[in-house]
Amino acid sequence: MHLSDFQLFVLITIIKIAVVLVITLTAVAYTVLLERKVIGRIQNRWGPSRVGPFGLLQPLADGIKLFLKEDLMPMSVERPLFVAAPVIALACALVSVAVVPFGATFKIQGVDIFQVSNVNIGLLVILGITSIGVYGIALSGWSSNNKYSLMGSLRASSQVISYELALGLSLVGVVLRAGSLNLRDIVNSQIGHGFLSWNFFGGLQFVGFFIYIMAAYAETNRAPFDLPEAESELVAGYHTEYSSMKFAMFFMAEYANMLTVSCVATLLFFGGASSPFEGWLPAFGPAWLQAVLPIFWFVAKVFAFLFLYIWVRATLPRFRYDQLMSFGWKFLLPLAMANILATSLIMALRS
Amino acid sequence: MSSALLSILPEVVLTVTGVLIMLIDPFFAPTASKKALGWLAVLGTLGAAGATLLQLRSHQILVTFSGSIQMDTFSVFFHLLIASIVLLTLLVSLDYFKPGVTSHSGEYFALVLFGSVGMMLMTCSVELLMVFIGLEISSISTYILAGYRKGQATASESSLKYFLLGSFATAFFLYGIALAFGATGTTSLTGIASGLSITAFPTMAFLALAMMLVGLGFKVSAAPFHVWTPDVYQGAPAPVVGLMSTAPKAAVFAVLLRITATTYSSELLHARWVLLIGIIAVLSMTIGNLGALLQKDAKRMLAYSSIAHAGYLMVAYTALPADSIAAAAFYTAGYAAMNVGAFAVISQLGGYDEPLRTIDDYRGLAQKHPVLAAALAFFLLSLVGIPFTGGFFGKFYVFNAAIGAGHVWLAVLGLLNSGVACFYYLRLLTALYSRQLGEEGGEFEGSSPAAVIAIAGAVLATLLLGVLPGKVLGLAQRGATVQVSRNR
Amino acid sequence: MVPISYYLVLAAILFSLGIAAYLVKRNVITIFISIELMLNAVNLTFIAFAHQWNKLNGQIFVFFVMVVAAAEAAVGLAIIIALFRSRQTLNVDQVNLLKG
Amino acid sequence: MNELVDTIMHLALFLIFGGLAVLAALNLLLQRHPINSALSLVVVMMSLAVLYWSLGAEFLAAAQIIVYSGAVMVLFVFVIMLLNAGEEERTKGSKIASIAGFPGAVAIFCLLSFVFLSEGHKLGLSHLGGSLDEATSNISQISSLLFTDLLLPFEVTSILILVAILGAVVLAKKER
Amino acid sequence: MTIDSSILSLIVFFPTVGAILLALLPANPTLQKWGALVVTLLTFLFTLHLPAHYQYGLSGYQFEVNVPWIASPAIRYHLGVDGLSMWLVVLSGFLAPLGVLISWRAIDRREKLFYTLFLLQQTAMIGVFVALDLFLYYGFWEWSLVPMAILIATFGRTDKRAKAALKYFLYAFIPSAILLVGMLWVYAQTGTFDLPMLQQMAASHSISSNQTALWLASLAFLVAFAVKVPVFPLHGWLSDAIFEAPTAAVMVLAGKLGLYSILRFSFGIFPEQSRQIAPLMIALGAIGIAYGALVALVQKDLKRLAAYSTLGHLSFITLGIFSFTVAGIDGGVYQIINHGISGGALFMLLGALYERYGTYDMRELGGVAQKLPWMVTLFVITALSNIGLPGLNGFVGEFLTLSGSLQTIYVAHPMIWTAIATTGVIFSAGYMLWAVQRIFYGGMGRRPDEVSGWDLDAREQVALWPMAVLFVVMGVASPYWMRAIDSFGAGFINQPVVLNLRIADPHSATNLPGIPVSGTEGGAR
Repeated sequence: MHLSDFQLFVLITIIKIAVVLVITLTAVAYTVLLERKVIGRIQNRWGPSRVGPFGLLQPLADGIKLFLKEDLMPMSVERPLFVAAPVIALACALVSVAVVPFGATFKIQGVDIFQVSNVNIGLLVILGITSIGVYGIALSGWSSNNKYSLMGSLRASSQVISYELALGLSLVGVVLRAGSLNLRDIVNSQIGHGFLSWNFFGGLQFVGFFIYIMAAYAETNRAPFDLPEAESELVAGYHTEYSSMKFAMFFMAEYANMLTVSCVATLLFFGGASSPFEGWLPAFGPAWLQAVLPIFWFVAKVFAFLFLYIWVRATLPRFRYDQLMSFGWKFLLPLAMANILATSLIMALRS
Repeated sequence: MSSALLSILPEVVLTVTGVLIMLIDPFFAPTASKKALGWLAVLGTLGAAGATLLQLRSHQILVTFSGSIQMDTFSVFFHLLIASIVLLTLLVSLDYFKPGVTSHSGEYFALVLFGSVGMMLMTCSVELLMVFIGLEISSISTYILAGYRKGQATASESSLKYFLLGSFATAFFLYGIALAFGATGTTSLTGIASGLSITAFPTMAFLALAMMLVGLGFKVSAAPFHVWTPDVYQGAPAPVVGLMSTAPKAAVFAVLLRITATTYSSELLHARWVLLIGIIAVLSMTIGNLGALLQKDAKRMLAYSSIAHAGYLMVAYTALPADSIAAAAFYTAGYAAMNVGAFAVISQLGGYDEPLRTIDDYRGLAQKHPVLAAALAFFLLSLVGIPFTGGFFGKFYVFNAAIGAGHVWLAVLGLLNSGVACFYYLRLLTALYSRQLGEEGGEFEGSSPAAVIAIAGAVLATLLLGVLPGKVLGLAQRGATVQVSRNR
Repeated sequence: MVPISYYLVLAAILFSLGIAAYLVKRNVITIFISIELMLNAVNLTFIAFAHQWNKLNGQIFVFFVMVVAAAEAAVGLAIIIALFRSRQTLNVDQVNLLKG
Repeated sequence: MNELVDTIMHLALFLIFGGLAVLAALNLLLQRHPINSALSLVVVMMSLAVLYWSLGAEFLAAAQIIVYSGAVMVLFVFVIMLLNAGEEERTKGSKIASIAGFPGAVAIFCLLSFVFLSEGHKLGLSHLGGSLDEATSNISQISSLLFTDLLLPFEVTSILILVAILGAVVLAKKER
Repeated sequence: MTIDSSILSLIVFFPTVGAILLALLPANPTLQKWGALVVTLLTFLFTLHLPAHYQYGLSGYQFEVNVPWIASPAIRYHLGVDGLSMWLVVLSGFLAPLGVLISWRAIDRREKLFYTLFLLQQTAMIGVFVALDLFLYYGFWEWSLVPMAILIATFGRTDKRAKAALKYFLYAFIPSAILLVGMLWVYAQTGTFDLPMLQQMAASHSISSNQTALWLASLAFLVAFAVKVPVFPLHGWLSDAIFEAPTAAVMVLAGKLGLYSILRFSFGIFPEQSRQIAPLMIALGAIGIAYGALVALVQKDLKRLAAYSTLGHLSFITLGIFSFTVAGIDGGVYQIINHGISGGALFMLLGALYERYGTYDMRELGGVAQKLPWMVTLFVITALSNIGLPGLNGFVGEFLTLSGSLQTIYVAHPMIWTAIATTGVIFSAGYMLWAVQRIFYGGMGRRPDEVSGWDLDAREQVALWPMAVLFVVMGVASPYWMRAIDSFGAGFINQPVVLNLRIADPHSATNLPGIPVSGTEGGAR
């Protein structure tokens, strides 16, 4: 059977989507396990260890449990929105993975294999989708018709909106250096002298990185910025009324977002799928190894960031709400602007 | 000085002052008297006026910022006008806020300055993008200023109505720009002017102009787009009404003049445009005056009067090119002087809480405040169009231009209208000089010296524009020649 | 290959729906929302024309419209909040203290 | 062959997302709860973003999503939640408004589409702008235009934003 | 700058300067009164310069000032007087101090406002008479309304004063708006507002070739003036305004301005159209005379009676000037001055009566002749002057007017209209004398019973006797005034005018275009 270019393209793309989706969901599930394990160790306990070897099957058990639980629907909720909210949240969290290049450029039949879609405004797509994700949070709280949920979602949305600014601005330095919004181009701009040409080191974007990482933690409503679900104040925040699969979707969305954040951090500041010794060590091994090795580096970096996430959660206390807001507006935002200014000045001087 | 800087020097001065005010503001206690900031704003405005004079002295036409700004006599004329209006408004509002009670009085001055930056930019832009941004700056700041007395139940309502209808108008204006862009492939007014005569889409071009007219008509409260005016003027603080009934309108009229100038290249388009404007002018005059006849609230009445005046002004647009521009520009100036003055007096008589509402409340005020009443009477007479006032000469000049272009019917309708108009102005005037006193006496806090200066300035301006209009007229006519020669 | 005029008509539909909503709706927030719809329709028109003329000016105009819309939204919603604080209603028919 | 695919895809995109936009706009009109109207508008905006992209304005498509649906509309939803706005009541005013509103809107629609369709043949065809993969981007062109020719509007916009911030603070802050 | 070229500016603006000074002075009643008196007297003195240095026998304008004011539209500051306006200026100057004197006691509060407005009004009025630029003229014309309206609104007698003021203003203002259209149209055609230039153009028929437009423009002018006169049936504002207005204001309220404007501008710019409309105006004049007299006959209120008598007089003048004969126009102009003095004196006396008894109602008055001998003397003289008794001023004017109207060629049967007018004169004698009888003789009225009046005091004597003397002097020595007036009238009638009239009388039509120039008829010469 002979496939036309277009048909081939559609086919490969569908396969890519399926594979990436499965991998992401699995990764999400195991991030949960990782978190429980790491926090357990940090708190001097074991963490889940009963299901499967080293508790490795725990995510499966959790999934089955959540799936089989009764799906409660409180009486006074706004039904359509109540149902739509977790879907929006999860969908937005998963879609952004689509533009992430998780390997080196490797084409089969003219189609890039290690990236679902190479969009020329990839970074903007990620930002856009992240900003859409707020709806999931906002609507869940509002449609629950519960004051704690509402408070949680109000907090979450204002937090997300506020930190989105700092987040976006922190990336401008990187974009300035790369001169493109295409993620692949950004990664390629950090290749040459191993890890020294990564934006974090060579690009002097460490300030940008720190702003990014802090803003991103707030964006994902993770500790120390997990005010929206501050259980001591708001029960469980915006997903108080959710149960079963709907709750699971929020849960997955949160971890998928963590994953995205880590991917973006890797791509923008740490050279993406490039090895830290790129340009210093000659390419070695067969072609398949050359194709797969970058994926290894990518996964390793992402893993490091996920670990950082968990580490931070286990060690840092929660902010107060007004502290959170003033931190974002009065510290991160000006700092991000200063970073842009400094970066552009340096670039202007260099050229 | 670089020509680019020179061409936007007044705006720069105002912006810098505004930012400065915002920077200094936090050093005051929230409810402290922010009079010092007010004086700073006054200084800034004077600086802007000085910068404008500098522009005038350079005697040249500067096109800067890749053709988006055009500094010429026309823009300088409106710059000066806006600066004067803002100056008077600032002086009137210096003592308007009660220290210790009202907060955010520092931001008020900054907003006024920023708003005037927008207005000024509108008058010197020949790029619709710039015009749009200027329009929005001025609109947004006036939306805010309209709702400034948060304690009053009517303030937010006034602000809301202004906002909703203003944004609605913006959408139309934008659609007009989009269609103009579609018809000519450019958003620069000079480009549109040359494109309109050769466009392949004549209907679309006309529709574009009509849509822009709708949008701008809203902003200048021309009928039938006037519905917001009475409510907004009634609820907004009096000094702000003085500002927003003149300065943004002046700016919009300037834009409208530049848009009118684009139609000169096409005979057919110009004829249609004139017809459209003529209809709107007649509607505005009639609806404004008839509406005003029915009002009991003084500010509301003046709101309808401003609709009518927008109508008179639009009559000018139907005249021959050079005449129409000069006449409209001059009328704007005359109208600004008297209207700002009238609202300055009203704000002085009423103070922050404005207890004087209905016309009956104004009864016998001439006995208590003879000078203020005389000033108000003078402004009212100017609004009526009694000779030797700016209002009269403006009207005279406008109708002269219209008749010069052969639109005698417009002049007849317009002047009959002004005859009807004198009825309601005189109602307020006779109330002022009535022997009985109104019931709502209103505690009079004593007029502030700054406001008295402002009122005196407005009286002087109104008088000078009526008696010795030569200088202003000359400027307006020079501005007109610039426009006509560039767009032919 | 879709004729540009299709896009323009689509924009016209959206614009008219915006006008209809503006006139019919009674909740101030919804009225404001319909203004945003109108602005979006205008943006589509701009972009369609920008495509037609192959000029970027139209696209840049849209960019500025977006910025302005954002600023307008901030102010507009602040006004609405201020209104709600003083009047406890969002229905335009009940916002009627000002009349002659 | 490729051109045909292109045409079909483009038409399909236009029909799907244009239709979606119209349906959502209709929904905006017919829904009575403000939050539903707001969400309908979000759908409109996102469909329009796709159409922008199909017209070669991918930067604006992204900006549309980030600025409009991601920030502006979130603000709307936020305020609706904050004020706990309920469904709107049918009042006398709304009846009068619908009598005046619908014909007015229809009239404007007829006028506009008449003009577009009658002069439409002089307008060209649109080509699917952003191609499917690794397209050249016009962002650099946009930005160079923005920072050279249109620098002044760009800078002046900051005043606009400043005014908006000032206004929001002044109006929304509670009076002590 | 010689005195002759600046005297008119001085006369016009001196009262304004006075008004400003008064406004700045403290609101002390005595100070204000004396200040106003001094200003008006000085103004009067200045006006006397005009007849003293007028060069009689010359047609055209004298004491001219003509400097550019505004470049575009071409507006000039152009003042000047001729035989017509010179005496009107003097008359205005003469009446003003009398007005101040008569208000001495009648205005007992807010004197500052009163005298300030009064002086402003004087500027406006004199300005109307001397302005030779249409724009300038229009300015003064409109301004004359404002102080008057405020005077009526503030110092009116009853609660309806505001309404009367409004009525007065609207009546005058709306036609003025149309007048402005007419003026602007004329400007659009000719490019000038300068009256002498326009007159020349009118003479050479170069204003416009569009007859319809010319007609409409002339109507615009005429209607505005006719309302101000007022000509029957446009007199709706008159009786209310006179009824409410304080005496000093009433004295200058009606007549002069409108009639002068007709003579100067309607006749000057639209000579043909004015002649074409003459039949209508003559008819209206005649009807107005009869109507005024008849309505006056049934009035109970003295002020209303005087108001309708005023209407009668003014209609008389209208009749005269629209006859377009030298006698008619001379008589009309003379009658304008007469009316200013006689009518003024009548209103002053009525005002003095009101001060004493607080009413204008004839039924409440009566039999005060013994108490007020000086008053009755002056009243009778004034009444006789108003009636037009031979030997007094009124007779000269009425005689000339009637002889002019008899000769007119613009109506088919001038006899009929003259007859109607004459009946009016007879009726006016009737109501005047009847009023005298009812006020001063007969049984004691209710008010005089309650209030003890007092006779004219020195101030009032000073104010009234000059007038009484003038009645006689102007009746006997009319040529002194006529010299100047005739130079205007003759110069005016001598204009070559081409008429394409459709006049009912075919015999008159054959006389056209030459207009018979009347030589020396008029007994008072």
